[in-house]
Amino acid sequence: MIHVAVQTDAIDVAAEIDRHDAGGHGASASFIGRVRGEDGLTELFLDHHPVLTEAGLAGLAHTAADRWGLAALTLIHRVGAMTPGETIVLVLASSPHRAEALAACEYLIDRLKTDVMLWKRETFADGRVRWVEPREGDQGRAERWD
Amino acid sequence: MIHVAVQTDAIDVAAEIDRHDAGGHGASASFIGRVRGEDGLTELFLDHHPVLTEAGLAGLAHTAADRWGLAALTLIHRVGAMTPGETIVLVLASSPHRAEALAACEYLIDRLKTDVMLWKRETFADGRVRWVEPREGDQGRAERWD
Amino acid sequence: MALTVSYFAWVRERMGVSEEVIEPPAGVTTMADLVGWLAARDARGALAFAEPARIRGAIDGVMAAPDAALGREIALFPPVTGG
Amino acid sequence: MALTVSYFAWVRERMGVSEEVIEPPAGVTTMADLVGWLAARDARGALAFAEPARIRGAIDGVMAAPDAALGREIALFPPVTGG
Repeated sequence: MIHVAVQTDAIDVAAEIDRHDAGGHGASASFIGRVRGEDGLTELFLDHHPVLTEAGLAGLAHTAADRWGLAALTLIHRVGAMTPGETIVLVLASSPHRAEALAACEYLIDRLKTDVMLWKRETFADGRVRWVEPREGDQGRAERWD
Repeated sequence: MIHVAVQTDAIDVAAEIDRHDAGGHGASASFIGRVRGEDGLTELFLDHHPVLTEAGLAGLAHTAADRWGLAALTLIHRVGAMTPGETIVLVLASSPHRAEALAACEYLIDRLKTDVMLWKRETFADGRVRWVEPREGDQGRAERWD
Repeated sequence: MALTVSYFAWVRERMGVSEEVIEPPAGVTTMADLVGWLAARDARGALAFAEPARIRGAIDGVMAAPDAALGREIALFPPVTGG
Repeated sequence: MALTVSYFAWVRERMGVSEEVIEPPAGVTTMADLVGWLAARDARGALAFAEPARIRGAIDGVMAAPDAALGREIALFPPVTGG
């Protein structure tokens, strides 16, 4: 059961967990990424590509589900404007045993940083606006899985 | 904010996530372990030591929180009789960035298998009852962190 | 041949449009050619495509390398920063 | 000296009690001594402690090695299987 979504609405983590867990899987690992309000950040905007973003997420989801034989996988990414504390991304991975669920979860969050058509723009209280640059470390973490 | 509990009541995952997330951490990793209904299993009973079990969990929680500089950590283990699909253990680990939350979560679930005074007994539909034996693999996974 | 080109993130901001239909000359056959042509076309292109190494692209909805032959719909954007 | 000894998991089932107060002879000074003495004491002890290598223990609420000196409260149990 693979569920992938790209949405401008807030991510309802509790509802997504309920839906994902309906099967009563042995082990579920999750990752929640939220907007950090560091340095006076007031808004995070995520630009996306209407076709490639969802295709990229779906591709990653199927790769992970196959590689680790997952029983269920939920991968939801928010796009558009967000404020500090709001959820950007939710990954839920389930399998009979823990090692596969944990590895799939980590793989997905690493790959999301480098393989999916999403671009972050930060706005700060003092009026500064900047597009986030890719980080060297993200590339390294993503390549561990090759 | 470290929250550790050993309880016979069902674990309310949604309520625990709400409590844990109150701070709006940048990254939260979680692990949920559930009773698997394989081979006709009808009941999983977890025996525990009234002093050492909670002390062991608290020790692991503080070690993980220190090692990865966590912003929040929730570690809840159920004991007593459970049925398939019920949650045995919940780990929630939060930090500003993802690597620390994911690593702490994996560390805790690995160590729970080997370092905390808990013993599983399985009862099956055909009447068989057996105490679960430690698995070689669990010892190996736990020792990766030494 | 008319191409629909869309821009994302700071490439879009520098180009001032999110999408346009263009008709480059016959010699523009690859994505790298297109980026070079856009950079030479006007001031906003010069700004957006000053560093071609920082530009990624997709052709007809699929990620493509700089030397890939152009299709009908081209997307140009910076390296991604999701997750 | 009187000791309170508690048993867990299959050790408890084989002993038939979860806790008892015992008074071992003076020569029993370590946890390994205690396990050996319980194994020799009666049939249920022989069953529970037939394989001392599979027994773990705690003394006064702290995990302890087989050669650790006894305290007032001893817990004896198999290797753990939580998580």
